[in-house]
Amino acid sequence: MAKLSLKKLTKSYGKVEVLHGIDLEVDDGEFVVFVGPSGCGKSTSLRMIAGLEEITSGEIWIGGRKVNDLEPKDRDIAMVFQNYAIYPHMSVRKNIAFGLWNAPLSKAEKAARIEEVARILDMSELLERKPSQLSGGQRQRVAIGRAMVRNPAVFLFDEPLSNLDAQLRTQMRLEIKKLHQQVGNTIIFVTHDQVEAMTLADRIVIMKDGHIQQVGTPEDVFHAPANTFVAQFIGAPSMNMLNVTGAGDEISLSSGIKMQPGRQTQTGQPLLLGVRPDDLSVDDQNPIVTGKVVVREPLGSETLIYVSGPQGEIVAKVPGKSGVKVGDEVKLGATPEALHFFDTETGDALV
Amino acid sequence: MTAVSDTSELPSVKAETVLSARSRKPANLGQILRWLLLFLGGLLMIAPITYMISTSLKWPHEIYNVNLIPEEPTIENYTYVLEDGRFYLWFVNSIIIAVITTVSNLFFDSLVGYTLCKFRFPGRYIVFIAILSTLMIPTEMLVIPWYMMSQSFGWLDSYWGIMFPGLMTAFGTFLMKQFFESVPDDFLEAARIDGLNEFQIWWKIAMPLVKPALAALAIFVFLGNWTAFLWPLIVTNSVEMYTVPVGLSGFGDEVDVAWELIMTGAAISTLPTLVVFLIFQRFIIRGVVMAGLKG
Amino acid sequence: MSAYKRLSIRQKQIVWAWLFLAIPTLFYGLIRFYPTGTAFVISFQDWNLLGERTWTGLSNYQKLWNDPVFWKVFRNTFAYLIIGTPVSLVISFVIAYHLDKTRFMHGFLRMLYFLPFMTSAVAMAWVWRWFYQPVPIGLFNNFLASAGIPQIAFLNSTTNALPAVLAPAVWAGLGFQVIIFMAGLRAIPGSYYEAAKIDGVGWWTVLTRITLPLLKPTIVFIVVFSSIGFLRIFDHVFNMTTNNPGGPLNATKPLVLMIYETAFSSFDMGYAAAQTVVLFLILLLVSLLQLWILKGDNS
Amino acid sequence: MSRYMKRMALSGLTALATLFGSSAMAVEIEYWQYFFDARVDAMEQLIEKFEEANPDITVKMTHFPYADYRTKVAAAIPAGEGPDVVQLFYGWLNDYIEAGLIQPLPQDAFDPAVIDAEFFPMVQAMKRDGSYYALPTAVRSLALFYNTRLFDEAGIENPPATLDELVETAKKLAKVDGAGNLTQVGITTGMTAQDHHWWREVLVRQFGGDPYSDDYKTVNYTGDAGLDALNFYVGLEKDHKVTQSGFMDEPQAAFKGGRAGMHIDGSFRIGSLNKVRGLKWGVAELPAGPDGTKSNYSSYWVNGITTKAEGEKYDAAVKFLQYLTSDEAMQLWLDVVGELPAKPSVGLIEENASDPTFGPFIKGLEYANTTKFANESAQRQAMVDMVARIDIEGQDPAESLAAAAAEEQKVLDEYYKK
Repeated sequence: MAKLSLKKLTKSYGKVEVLHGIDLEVDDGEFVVFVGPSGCGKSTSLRMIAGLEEITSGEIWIGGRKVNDLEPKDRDIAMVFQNYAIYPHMSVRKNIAFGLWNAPLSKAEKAARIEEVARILDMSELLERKPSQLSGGQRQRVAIGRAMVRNPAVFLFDEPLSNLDAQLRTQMRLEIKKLHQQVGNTIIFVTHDQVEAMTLADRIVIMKDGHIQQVGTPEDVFHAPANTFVAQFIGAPSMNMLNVTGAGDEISLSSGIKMQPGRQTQTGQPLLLGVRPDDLSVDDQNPIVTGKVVVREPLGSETLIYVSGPQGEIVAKVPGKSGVKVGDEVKLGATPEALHFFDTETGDALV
Repeated sequence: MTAVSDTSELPSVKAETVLSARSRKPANLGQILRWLLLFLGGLLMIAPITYMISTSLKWPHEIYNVNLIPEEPTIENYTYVLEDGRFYLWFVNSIIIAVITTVSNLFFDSLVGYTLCKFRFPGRYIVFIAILSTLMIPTEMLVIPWYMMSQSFGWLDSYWGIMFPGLMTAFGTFLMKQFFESVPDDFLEAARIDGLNEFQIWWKIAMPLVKPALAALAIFVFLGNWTAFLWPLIVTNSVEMYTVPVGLSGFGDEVDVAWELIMTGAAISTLPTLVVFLIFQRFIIRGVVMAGLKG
Repeated sequence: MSAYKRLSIRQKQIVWAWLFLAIPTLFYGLIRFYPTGTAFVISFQDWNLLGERTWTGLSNYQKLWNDPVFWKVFRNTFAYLIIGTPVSLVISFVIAYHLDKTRFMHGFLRMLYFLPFMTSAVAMAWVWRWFYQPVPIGLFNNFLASAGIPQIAFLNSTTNALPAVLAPAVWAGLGFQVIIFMAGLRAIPGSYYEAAKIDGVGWWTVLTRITLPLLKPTIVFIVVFSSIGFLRIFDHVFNMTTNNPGGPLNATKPLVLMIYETAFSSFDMGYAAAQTVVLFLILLLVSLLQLWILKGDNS
Repeated sequence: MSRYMKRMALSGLTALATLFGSSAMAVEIEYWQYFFDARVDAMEQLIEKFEEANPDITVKMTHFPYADYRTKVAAAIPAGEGPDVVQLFYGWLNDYIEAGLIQPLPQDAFDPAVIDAEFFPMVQAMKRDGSYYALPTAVRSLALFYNTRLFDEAGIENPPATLDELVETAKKLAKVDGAGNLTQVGITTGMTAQDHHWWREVLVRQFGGDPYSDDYKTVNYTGDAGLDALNFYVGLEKDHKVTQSGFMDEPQAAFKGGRAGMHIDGSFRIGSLNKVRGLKWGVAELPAGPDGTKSNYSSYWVNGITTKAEGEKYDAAVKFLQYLTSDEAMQLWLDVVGELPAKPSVGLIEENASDPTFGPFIKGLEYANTTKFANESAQRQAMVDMVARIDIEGQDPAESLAAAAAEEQKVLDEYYKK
């Protein structure tokens, strides 16, 4: 178990730089999730940590060792692939045993390790099967088992749940989390699914276009997004964004409404006001948005309403029993703490 | 194939699905007709082979008669060919040569095909085109340089001399390259992380995944070497080193060819290839199925 | 070893790649390219195989250009390609398509179709030659004669001989193509067919809109290799026409047979080498063209 | 087990003996010929006798399938492999001399004057600049084979003696079915077999011509004689309808199958005809021409000493070749292989000349000619194409003849220009 640090890590394919200097410190035993849209560089970073991709510049340190030029097998890591990469011609036992290829263990010790891992993953009875006789979830478990048996300093997961159906995904997510709590290794987990990121991570690394946008706990990135990208990427439905203009301790919305955000703004400064659908309440005393409900999506305990007004369309999450109907005029407001302000130009959050 | 007992646990085994998806309804008239036509077609396909066997059972004076059943069937030709002690030697020579060449091709063609498919290195495209271009030169043009080479290295009239030109083929390399395309890189990377070196990755992971293609290649190479004629003829000096086709050509001379003996020899020498085919054919079908299942 | 450890991932890949290629490179260099290079050199020389080689510049190529036999042979070679490839493609597909839908004694039927691929070309050429003879020994003409139809001169004809010689070549190669096609057919996921069944489309539409497009890689593979095969056709032609190699008035002579005769009957190695170079260029051109099409297919 | 096994065991023993025995001092020379049971048998007997007489010399024979014997020799020689004494077809001699592969036979052992006098005259084709380069043990000639059963059926008493009789006899022998398809031919034809020799050296001469002039460097059959000969030949099929080119694939197959009354072929056919059960046949001299001219064609395989043989091997090779061209060897070759002795003194002894089978061939040798080929297969092809153009494309014989002559002349020019 060890710390992992990335220092000014870059990656270029020919003349095209796709990763622009990533700096990150991961603590021992931490569960870090890389999240971002496809092409953001998260998988590339992971593969560079694994040693499958060459490092263009920068350094990677695992457990106090610079591993830039080490073979994957010498980096003290294990990896779980998106499509599991379970060898179809070998039994589950052999697949798991492959994780111990280079381990300086006796046959008996290896066998014991395999049994142990199978027990933890609850698949002792599957050991003699071939992968083609396993369900998707079981295959996933084998892939994890193969990684676990190595007992590495760092676990690397490359979108391991994306091939599973929704129900199984939730279930496996839980299992991975439990597993982490049980074994306590450092985990780097790559996904494009923000829910997965939120539910699993100790810390989330949000990436876009080869840059880290923000690093923080799920609460941090949800409640204090560093910029509009993070704000909109994390949370579902996405954060509503409104164009506003600053005027001292007051701002004016395009709808003409004026309100006090509880902070100072420069007069005439164009700003983006972000507010999460969850933070909006109907019939607020100090509405920031008014409009007609055009679409209603009941989710059971909550209902999403899409409100169209002079400021455009925004979405709000209201209690399931609120009784708002399509066509209703609603006034939506939020507490000042729930409002986020961003620079229109840079998209950075204004603190 | 052993049946999978617990079919409820088979959500995504596509190959099986494909096979069982094909109609397994009770036969209707159309299917019976289809079967009959295919059977007739098959009989037409083997008609020349039937005549080969028929001729091998005829006396020389009868071989030009059209009748399929010999008037006086005889196994004299078989006795003659098989009693000729040399035939066994040729047979053994041919088997040794075909087997070793096949193994060599399976090894090297896949190694090169794999390298060309899965590695990125300077010169890769040139190597591929260069190897492919060797398909373009007919053997007839190469035998003289080969002979001179064999002579200066002392390979004449030896197994090695007969085998060396066929130890690797561009056809096999290309075939294997195509099949390795369908092996996902993840498998190889997983093995890399597990600590296998590149050779082990190829041998332990990639090769088993293309087993069926290897079977197809095996049949192909075996057949090719079993029937090779020109080079074995040129490179051998002694009757004891002949292969079956070279030996059989001795049944013809300046003015005459003993066709009934050629037919007999051909009939006998088809047997090993038939065995090889029967052993490997099921892998071919299965193999390409797996390869075709790529993403 | 430590030097190796200092290499980057990419450099290690290069090291491994060339390590794997080391023996094959040596092999191809020595056993294929060196003789090929020799052939190119000899094409500019005069050599009767037994005596000295003398430089003659381009005269072998000039001779080739002015040789009516060469142009006849050139046309024949392309005739084999242009007739043989599509015919064998269509027949083998039809057989494979129906064989694929047949379960009863499937393995046996498949073997019937594959058997010709395994039998000696020399023996089979004789049987076919014999089938083609006129009355009283020719099987085909006996049928015709008993039906009161005039005989057909199959081999002793300048027009019929080429297709007659091509037929056994197609016949012998059919089994291999059928197997490849069946493998390709098996690889098409059944769900496509199920979807089509639900949509209620006819078999023709299924064939042309689903089966054939999805079979494209298989078809391309077969086309590439059967083209090379037909451009290099030799065994069947040679054995079918041993007493008059290349048929009456060169009606069936392909380029490889001309090369063989020039080299080993006339011992004009320089001229044979020039023909080889031409064949090489044709084959390379055709193959690269097809590979190019294959590539365009993938993107 | 079989005689081959014995033969192999024997050769293995001999090899061992050579390795360990006192005969390690012996000179070993290598001999190559093409593989044919009777030839190999005969040669083995000759070698055995030779080695008996010359205990200090061993001869190692290697043989290859006929189909590619020439290719094989051609591949081996440039690489410096090969025999000390080699058997080659007489038509290849020029190539071998030009390439410096064989050396002239020493005049003291093979006096040209003696050979001129003792051998059949056509052997002189092996002489260059006053020296012989190779000599045959045996020679072959053509004759007319006829099926005695079919002759009896058709009520024919004697084989035809002239070309006119040939046509008449053939007419009686030919049979057609209801549809007019030939089911039995009077005489076989096929330029691809022996007919090109018959046409060139026999028919052209019999119609008053000379196929070549200038020591076979110039084609000379374009005149009337050539045209008459050609018209006669194609007339057999076109006018008289007594034959069909390529009937039953190959002429000898038709004759062996009992579906041909007559067949012109070489003496080398005797052996294989003897093996056909139930076939009764006779041999006659080739029919004479319109003016009674007799002619025949002779070919032969010769043995030469390669340039590889030097020193004691050369001496041994000379001795071996002397033995191969001795009277004893010739008679043995005739008995075992059925090929005719190359010397009249052996061949024309009463016993051989009156032999019902060998007789007509041996008599033919007296007036036989030998074509000096520059490129046998190319020159044969010219003949084959000449007839094919008339048969298949309906070309006028005169035109086809001219085209064939031009084609063949090109082959000759190309060869002799060097």
